[in-house]
Amino acid sequence: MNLDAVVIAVLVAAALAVALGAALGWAAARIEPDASALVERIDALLPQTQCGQCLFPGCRPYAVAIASGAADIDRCPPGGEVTVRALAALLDRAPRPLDPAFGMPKSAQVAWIDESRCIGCARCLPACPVDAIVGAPRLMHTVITAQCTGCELCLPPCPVDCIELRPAPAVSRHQRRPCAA
Amino acid sequence: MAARSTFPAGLVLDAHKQQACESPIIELPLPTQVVLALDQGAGYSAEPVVAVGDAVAAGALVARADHPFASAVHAPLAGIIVAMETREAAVQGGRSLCIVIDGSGADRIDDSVRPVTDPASLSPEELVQRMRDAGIAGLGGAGFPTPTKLASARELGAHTLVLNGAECEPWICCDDALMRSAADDVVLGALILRRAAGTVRCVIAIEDDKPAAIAAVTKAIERLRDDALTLAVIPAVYPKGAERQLITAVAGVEVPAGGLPADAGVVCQNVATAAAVARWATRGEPMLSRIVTVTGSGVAHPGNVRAAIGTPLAALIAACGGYRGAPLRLIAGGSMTGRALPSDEVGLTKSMNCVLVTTRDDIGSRLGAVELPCIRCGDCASVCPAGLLPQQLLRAALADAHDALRRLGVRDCIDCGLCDYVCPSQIPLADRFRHARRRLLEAEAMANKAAAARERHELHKRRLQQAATAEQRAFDSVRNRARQPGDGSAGDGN
Amino acid sequence: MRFDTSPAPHVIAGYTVPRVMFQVLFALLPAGIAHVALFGPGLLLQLSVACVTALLAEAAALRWRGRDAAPALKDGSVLVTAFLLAFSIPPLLPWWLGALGTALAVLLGKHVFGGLGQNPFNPAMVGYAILLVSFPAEMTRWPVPMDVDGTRTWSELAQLSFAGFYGADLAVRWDGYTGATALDSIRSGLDLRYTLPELLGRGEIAGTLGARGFAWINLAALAGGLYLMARRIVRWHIPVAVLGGLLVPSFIAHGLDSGIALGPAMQAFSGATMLAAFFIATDPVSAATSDRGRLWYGAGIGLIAWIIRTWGGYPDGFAFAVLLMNLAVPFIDRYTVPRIYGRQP
Amino acid sequence: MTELLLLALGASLVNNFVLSNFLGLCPFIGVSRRFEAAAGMALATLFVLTLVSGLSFALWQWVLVPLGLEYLRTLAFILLIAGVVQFTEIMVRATSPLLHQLLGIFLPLITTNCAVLGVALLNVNRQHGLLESLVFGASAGAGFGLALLLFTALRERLDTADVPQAFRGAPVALVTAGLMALAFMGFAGLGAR
Repeated sequence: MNLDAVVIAVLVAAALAVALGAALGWAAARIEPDASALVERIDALLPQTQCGQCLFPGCRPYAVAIASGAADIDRCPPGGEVTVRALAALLDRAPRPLDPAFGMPKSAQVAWIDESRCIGCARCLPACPVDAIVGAPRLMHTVITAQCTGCELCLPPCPVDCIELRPAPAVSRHQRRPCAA
Repeated sequence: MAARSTFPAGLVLDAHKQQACESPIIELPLPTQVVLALDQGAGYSAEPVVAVGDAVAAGALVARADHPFASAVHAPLAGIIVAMETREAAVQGGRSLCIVIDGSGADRIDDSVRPVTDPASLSPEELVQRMRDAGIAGLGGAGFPTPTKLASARELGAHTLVLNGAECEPWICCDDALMRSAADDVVLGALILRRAAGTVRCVIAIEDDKPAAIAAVTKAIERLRDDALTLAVIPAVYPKGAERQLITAVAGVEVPAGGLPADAGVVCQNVATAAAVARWATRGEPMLSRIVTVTGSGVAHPGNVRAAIGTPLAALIAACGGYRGAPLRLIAGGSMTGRALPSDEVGLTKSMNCVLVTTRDDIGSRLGAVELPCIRCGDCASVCPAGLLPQQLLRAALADAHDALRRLGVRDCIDCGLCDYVCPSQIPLADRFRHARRRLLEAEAMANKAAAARERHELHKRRLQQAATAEQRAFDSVRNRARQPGDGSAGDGN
Repeated sequence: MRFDTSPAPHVIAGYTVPRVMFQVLFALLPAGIAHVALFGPGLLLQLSVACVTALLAEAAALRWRGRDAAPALKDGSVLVTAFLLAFSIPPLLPWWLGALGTALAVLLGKHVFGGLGQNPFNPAMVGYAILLVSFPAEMTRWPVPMDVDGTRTWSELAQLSFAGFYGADLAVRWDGYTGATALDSIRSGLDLRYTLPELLGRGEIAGTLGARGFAWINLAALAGGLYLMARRIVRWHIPVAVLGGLLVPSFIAHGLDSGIALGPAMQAFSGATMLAAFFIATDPVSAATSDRGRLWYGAGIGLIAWIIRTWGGYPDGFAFAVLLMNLAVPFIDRYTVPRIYGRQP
Repeated sequence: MTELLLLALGASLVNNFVLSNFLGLCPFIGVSRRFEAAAGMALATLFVLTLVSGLSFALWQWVLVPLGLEYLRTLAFILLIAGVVQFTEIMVRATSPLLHQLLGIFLPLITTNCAVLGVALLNVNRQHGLLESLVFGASAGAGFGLALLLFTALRERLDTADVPQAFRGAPVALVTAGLMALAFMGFAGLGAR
C-alpha cells in the first residue's frame, strides 16, 4: 500500500467525519430535551400522597427525578408494587421490588383526629400537603376523609399526639346486576 | 341507536320450572314478625322515619326514599317496631340496616291506603310521584325503583315500554304463575306504566315455553282492544330475559354500552311490577307483598307464594312443606345469577323473585368442579350474550391489566354466568370478572383521588408561597421602615 | 338455619377438558386404522414411544416446578400432543428420534411457556419441525403403502417397521420397500421437468385421488374430524378456512397450468391435509380465539401450506404453516376482537 | 419485475433479517415489550433502511469506487448511517411532531441496529443497482417490522402466561424467538425451484 492511498483514505474519512459531525452538532444544538411530557406521564402514575417517603418533597419532584434519571422507580411505598409496575411499563424497564430503605407498603389509610384531645393548636394545618384538615386556632380540627392521602405528615407537628391513622373507607361497592328474570 | 343486533348468543338451559308452576299460588297469611331491609336490593338504602317502640299500622311508611335509587319501605302489617339494626340481608354486601316489626294481630290499616280514584286523570308526573310514595320497585330481580326509571324514560323520550315476562332463568316461575292467574292486572298495570313513562306503545314479551301465560295474556289484551298494546313471543333462550338482551329481541335495537335502555328509546319493566302497579291503583295498597317461587330439591312441595315483604324466608319454606333432604345452599334468585344467603332468617325483599333451596342434586356440578388452566377453546365467547371474549378477559383479569379489561369490555359483562356454565376448564369466570370490575372501580377511585390530591397540593404550595412572599414583603417593609429614619447613624454602624 | 355461601352461577354444564381431549383421541381412531392397514404397525410403535415419553416429560416438568402432576397427566392433553406427533412422523423412524421429538414437544413446546393453556406454539408441530430440520433423511422415509405395490404383505411391512424402529440400516434388506411420500415424489419429478400427467401416469404414485395410501388416511381423518364437528368439540371455522386457504389457490393454479400444479382434490387428500385441518390447526391453545380471527388463522395456514408445497423446500408445509400462523396469533387476536353488545363496530 | 418481487419476498420472508440472518437482534429483543413502541420502531427502521440503501449506493458508486477506497466501506457506511438517523430525527421533528413524540428515543437507537449496516453491505456485495438497493432495503425493513410486531404481540401474551420462574423475561423471549426462527425455516428454499 502506498502512501498516497493512506493519505486519501485518511482525508476521506476525516472529511466524512467532519461533514457528518457538523450536521450532528447542528442537530444537537437544535434538539432540546423534551422531558416535561415524560414528567407529566410519570407524575400521573404516582399516588399523589405527597408523603415524601421517596425523600423528594412531593410526588412531582420525584417524577422529575425519575425522568432525569436521578432516582430509580422503586422509592414509592404508598404506590406499592402496582406503581412500580406501571412505571416500569411506561419507561420500558424491567419491574423491580420496592427498595425497603424508603419504607414498606401499607394498606390505604386516612388520618383521624381525636377531637376530645385536640387542643386546636393549628400546627397540623400547614403540614398537610393537600389542605385536608379544617380547623382554626383554639378550635378543634377535623380531617376531611375524602381528601386525606394518609401521608402521615401531620403526625410529627401535633404536640398532643391526637392524630392517628385508620384504615381508609372502602370504595362504594355498587355494581350493576342483571335483571335476568 | 345501534343497528339491528347480530347477537343470537345464549343457551337453552334445563328449566326446572315444572314442579313449582303446576300448583296454584299459595296466599301466605301475615307472619308474626317481618324483617324489612332498608336496601330492598337496588344497592341503596331508604331513610327510616320511625323509631324503635313506635306502633305502626299496615301500609304505613317506615322508611323514606331520599336517594333516587332507593325505594320507600312500608309496614306490611300493624304492629310495634322492636328493632332497627344492621342484619344479614339479601342485598349486595350481605348486610343492611333492617327494621323489625312484631305483628300485633290487629288489622289496623294506615290512613294513606286509599285507592287511586282514576289513574287516567293524573298527569304522568303525578303518577310517578305517587308511585314513588308507594315504594314501587322492580320485582324482576334488580329491585330498581320503578318511578326513577319511568321519569328518566320520559326525559329521554322513550317510545316503547317493554314488559318483561320472559323469565328466562332456570327454576323461577313466579311471573308465569302471575300471568296465568292475574293477566288482567298485568294489562291494567301496563296501561298505567305506559302513561307514566310517556311511551307510545307497550309490548309484553313472554318466552315460548309458557303457553298458558301466553294464552291468558292474549285473552286479556283482546278484552282491552288497545292497538298500542301487543304481545311478543320470544324463544326460550337464556338470558333473553336480561334487560338489554330482551330489548334487542323485542325491539331489534341495541342499548348503547354504558347507556340506559331509554337511550335506545325503550324502557323495560317486569310484568310483576305492572301487576303491583295495578294492585296499588285499584286498592291503594303500597308495595307490601310479592309473589315468590319457593323451589329446589331441598323443598318438600315447591310452589309460588304471595307473601308480605319482610317475611322471613324460613316461613316461606315452611309454607311449602319445609326442608327436604340435605339442603346445601339457600339462593335468592335462580341458579345462574342468584345470591347464596347465609341464613333463612333474612326477610323477603322486593327484588327476590325466587327462594331456591338446593341440594347436591342441583348444584353438584359446581361443587365438584376442578379448575384447570384455560385452553382458549372459545366456548365461552360463543355463548356470551354481550359478545365478549371471556377467555381473553380472564388473562387480563389475572394480570390485572386495567386497560385491556376496559378495552375487552369487562363492564359490558351482564353477569349472566353462561361462560362459567360451558367452561370445560370449569373456571369461575363470572366471579373473576366481578372481582376485576371491583378492582377497576377501586383503581379509578384511587386515580381520581390522586388527581384531586395533586390539585390540592398545587394550591397548597401556591398558598404557602404566597404566605411566604407576603411575610417576606411585610418583613422587608418593616425593615425598610426601621432603616429609613436611621439612614445616617445606623447605616454607618453596619 | 344457616348455609354456606358461594358466588353465582351455582350450576355448570359439567363439560371437562379431559372429555374434550379423549374425544379428540377417539376421533383419530379411523385414521389410525387406515395408517396401520396401509403402512404396517409402525404407527403403533411410534405411538407407544411418544405416549410414554410425553407422560414422563410432563410429569418431570411439573415435578420440577413443584406442582401436582396427577391432574395434568389425567387430562389427556399431553396424549393428544403425543398422538399428533406420532401421526406426523414416518412410521419407520428410529425410536430414539420419536422420543426426542416428543420430549422436545412437551418440554420446549409447552412447559417452557408454563404448561397447558400457555404455549403459543402447537407443541406437536414444534417437535415435528425440530426433527424435520435436524434429521431430514429419516423424516422423509416412508414405507411404500400396501395399495400401491400389491406384491408385498402386511407381515413384511411389520418386519420393516420393527427394523426401522430399532434403527437397523434399511438400505441393506429393505431397499425398494421404502420411499418418499407421494407429494415428495411429485415435487422431485417436477424438479426434473416432468409434467404432472406424466408423473401420475407412472405407477407408483397413481390413484383415483392422486396419491393412494395417504388418500385413505386423509379420508379417515376427515371422518374423524366431521365427528368432532358433530360433537361440537371443533367448530367449523378453522377446518373450513384451512381447506379454503389450500384449495382455492390450488384450484386457480391448476386451472392456469394443469401441467405442473396439483389440483384441489389431490391437495386435499395427500400429505397431512385433513389431519392438519381438523386436528392440528384446531388446537385451541395455539389458535386464534375469536371466530373471525380463526378464519384468518386457518386461511393463513392453508395458504402458507400451499405456498410451501408449491415452491418451498419441504414436501409438505403444514407443520411450518401451523407454526408460522401460531406466531401470528397474538397479532391476529389483537385486531379481531368481536364487536361488543351496544358498542359501535 | 418478477425479479424485484422475488428480491422483496426473499428479503422480507425467506431470508428475514432477524429470523434467518439474525441481524438486528438488539432492537428485536430490546424494543419488543410494548406494542406501540414496537410499531414506532418498525416504521422508523423501514424509513431509515430505505434511505440508507439509496444513499449508501450513491456513496459506494460515486465516491468510494471512483476513488478506489472500497476497503473503507464499513467505516464510511457507519458514518453515513449515523448521519441519516440524525437527519431522520430532525426531519421527523420538523414535519410531524406527533410522529416524533411517538418514536421518542427509538429513532437514535436505529444507529445500533446492525441490520442497517448489513443491508448496506449486502447491497454492495450483491452488486445491486439503485432500484434493487431501494427495494432490498425497504423489504428488509418490512421483514424486520413484521418480525418485530409479531414478536411483540407474542411477548405481550407471554407477559400474562404462567411461565416458570427460571424462564421469566428474557429467557422465554429468546426461546420464543428461536421457535419463530424455526417456523421461518419453513420458507427455506422458497423460490429456489
